[in-house]
Amino acid sequence: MGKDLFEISVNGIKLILIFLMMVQAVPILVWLERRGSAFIQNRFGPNRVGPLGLVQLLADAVKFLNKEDFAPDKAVKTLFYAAPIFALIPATLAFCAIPMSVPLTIGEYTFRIQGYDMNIGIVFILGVSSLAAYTILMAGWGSGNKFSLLGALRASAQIISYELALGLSIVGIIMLYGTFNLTEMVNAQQGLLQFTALGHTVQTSWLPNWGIFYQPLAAIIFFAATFAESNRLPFDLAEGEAELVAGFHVEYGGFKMLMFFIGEYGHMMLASALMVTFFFGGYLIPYATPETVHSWVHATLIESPVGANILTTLLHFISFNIKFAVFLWIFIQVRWTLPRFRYDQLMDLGWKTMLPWALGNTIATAAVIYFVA
Amino acid sequence: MTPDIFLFWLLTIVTLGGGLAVILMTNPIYSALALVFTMVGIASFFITLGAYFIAGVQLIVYAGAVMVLFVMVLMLFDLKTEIAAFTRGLFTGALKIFSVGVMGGLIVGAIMMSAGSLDENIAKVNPEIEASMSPDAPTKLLGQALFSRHIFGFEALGVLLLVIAVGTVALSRSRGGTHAKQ
Amino acid sequence: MLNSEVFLDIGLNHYLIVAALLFSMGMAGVLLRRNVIVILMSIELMLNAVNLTLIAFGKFTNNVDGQIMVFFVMTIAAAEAAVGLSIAVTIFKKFREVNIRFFEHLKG
Amino acid sequence: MIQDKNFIKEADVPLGGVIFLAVFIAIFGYILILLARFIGGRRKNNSSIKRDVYECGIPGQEKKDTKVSVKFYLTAILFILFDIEIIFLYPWSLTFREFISSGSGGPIFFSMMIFLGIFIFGLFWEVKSKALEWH
Repeated sequence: MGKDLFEISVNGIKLILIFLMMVQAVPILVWLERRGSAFIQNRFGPNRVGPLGLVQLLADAVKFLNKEDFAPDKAVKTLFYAAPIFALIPATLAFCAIPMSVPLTIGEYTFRIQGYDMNIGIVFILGVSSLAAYTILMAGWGSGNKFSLLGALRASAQIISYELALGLSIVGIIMLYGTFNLTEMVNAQQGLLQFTALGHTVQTSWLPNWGIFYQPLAAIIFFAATFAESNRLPFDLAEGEAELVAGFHVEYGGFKMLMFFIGEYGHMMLASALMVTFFFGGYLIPYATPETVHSWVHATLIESPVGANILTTLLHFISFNIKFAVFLWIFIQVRWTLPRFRYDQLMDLGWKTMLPWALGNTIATAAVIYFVA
Repeated sequence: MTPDIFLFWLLTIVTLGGGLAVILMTNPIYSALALVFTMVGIASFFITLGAYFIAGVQLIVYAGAVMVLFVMVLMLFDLKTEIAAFTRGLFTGALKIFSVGVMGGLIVGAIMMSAGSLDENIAKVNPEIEASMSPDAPTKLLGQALFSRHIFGFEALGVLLLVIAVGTVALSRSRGGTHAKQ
Repeated sequence: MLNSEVFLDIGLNHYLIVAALLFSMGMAGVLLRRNVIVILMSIELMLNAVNLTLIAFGKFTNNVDGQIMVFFVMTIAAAEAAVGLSIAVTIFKKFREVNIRFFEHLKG
Repeated sequence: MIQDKNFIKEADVPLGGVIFLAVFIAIFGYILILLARFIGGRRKNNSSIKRDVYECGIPGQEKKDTKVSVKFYLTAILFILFDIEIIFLYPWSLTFREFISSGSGGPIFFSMMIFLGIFIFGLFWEVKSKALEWH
């Protein structure tokens, strides 16, 4: 956790900052979603409160705080209150393992712009995000309502089935990079696209060396599976159908409901950050490696070495955030363009199409690596 | 009092507390959630013991899949807090607790007795892992051992999993199924 | 006895004792509880205690076979839980209440 | 300067950070709920109808336990079994390139293809035996 007290405290504050960043990003994402959906449906969306309706979300948060803290009689109190608290934990723990920028060296300390660097990055993220099924089961059972129990069982069955396809698509990525550690993966995506086939290497001049060009099918399966993991449309069967009204969080109101939203958006952010790290070169600037960026900055913009370090880290952080925002927008865009699945279509898609395709992708990658590369 | 020693004692309290809660809770759903807590505690123990991949597998397989099955089954057949959670009869209960205590004492005694028998000259840290620079060295070691010496066991497990899959489907389709034709 | 040396450097014995305590808790659970599903959970607890011992020996003798053994134990434990629970479910359907004494009425 | 390799070795898996973050979020969430309860409005109307189970307005007819289909726990069991088969793929995919470069890639590749063959046969049998039929 760090050599001395100063580094430990910096790491601790960094963890808290990343968690607060995620909690703060939820109102912005909700605002983006409401404006985006309004734009698609040719209406205005929130624009009364403050400029362009930005303060609307703050007003909503305060309104939620003022709501009466209500729990139905039949509710199992401890589970009813434990579920929203537990909703925040898995997404944040997994999000903190994602490298957001080049490590920053100031004096003799080197800080990593990520919560903690795991040498089993992907396996830790998969393990922690598989704990998300418990918050749904606790909420379904805790609210004592027959419909919420049914909604919770359906939602967790859906999350479970798509975790298989998620796990299998990740196998293709591990074979490609040969490591679990996310920082090593991002470093492996530097420079221009080149690969060796049957002995001679092929070098393209304009394609960056991103993962999407090696594993397009794994990217598609991974992206679709993460939609199902975060219960986003078109997979939000849990609260979408007529008779289930709001699925497992039907009995929740006020701030507890907002915490479930934070959990759902946390999973959405985790999914888009993983897409960026696996397939779109993480924090790398497309045609430049961190060393060239550092030397360019050192030569042209700032003389002092510490300043150059900070600026390179900042540039890489901005490039990570641009790609991150693109994927968040795609998540929101898909919600307002695709219709919802029926439940048996949803499960059939998970078990009978995505799982075999992910298996096929694994076998094809292994065959290519074994016979060709 | 370096951090990882404090961590060990914190994990001991969490895991043993969770283990006790699994047994003593009358409501089976609370004992299932306590078992999830214990699984996560044991996964953290694996991390302090340097078996990182196994900790990840424990999180995914046990805490993320097996326990979800337990909680789901308990919720499907909503078992209220049962009155007769523990075996009837004070004497037989005391006898059982006594026998468990004797067994536990014997094991702990055996451990204390054999304290020094493990020869001390084994390197504190695995030399191969220390030598290689890549962060995945411990897992690579595991993978190489698994696929070089234990291939037969690995294939046998594949067949075992197939047998279990076929078995549980057949078992669930027995006359008891709610949708089965009575 | 409680000198600081026992508390400060964590050796193999500490992990073994924790695993032994977990194992005895699992065994007590199996003996004392009447609900079939809680008995299955206690068996899972005992298997996890065995995993902990295997990994502890693996670390302190620098041998990776302990981890492979844990791999196999996990697979068997998960398979056992799956089969055990499907038996418990078929019982629940017949007798509407899951209790250990109904096992005698199973045919075949 | 930017990317020195041995930096990663310092703490392979910072468990302390993970536990600290988990505990912090639990406390943060608990404080949020207490805050909402403290600031939330007083219970003006606390009638039993309001506290009844929500059934789209119709007063709740029957107790909580229902007849729920067997499909849910069957999916969970199949998930465990196929998840373990995926877990075996992880160390294999990690060491696949080392085995090829060290010359003995053949047996590893074909043994995994047998394993995947069993996996596919199991999945095929599940699909054919209508175990996952969500009618």
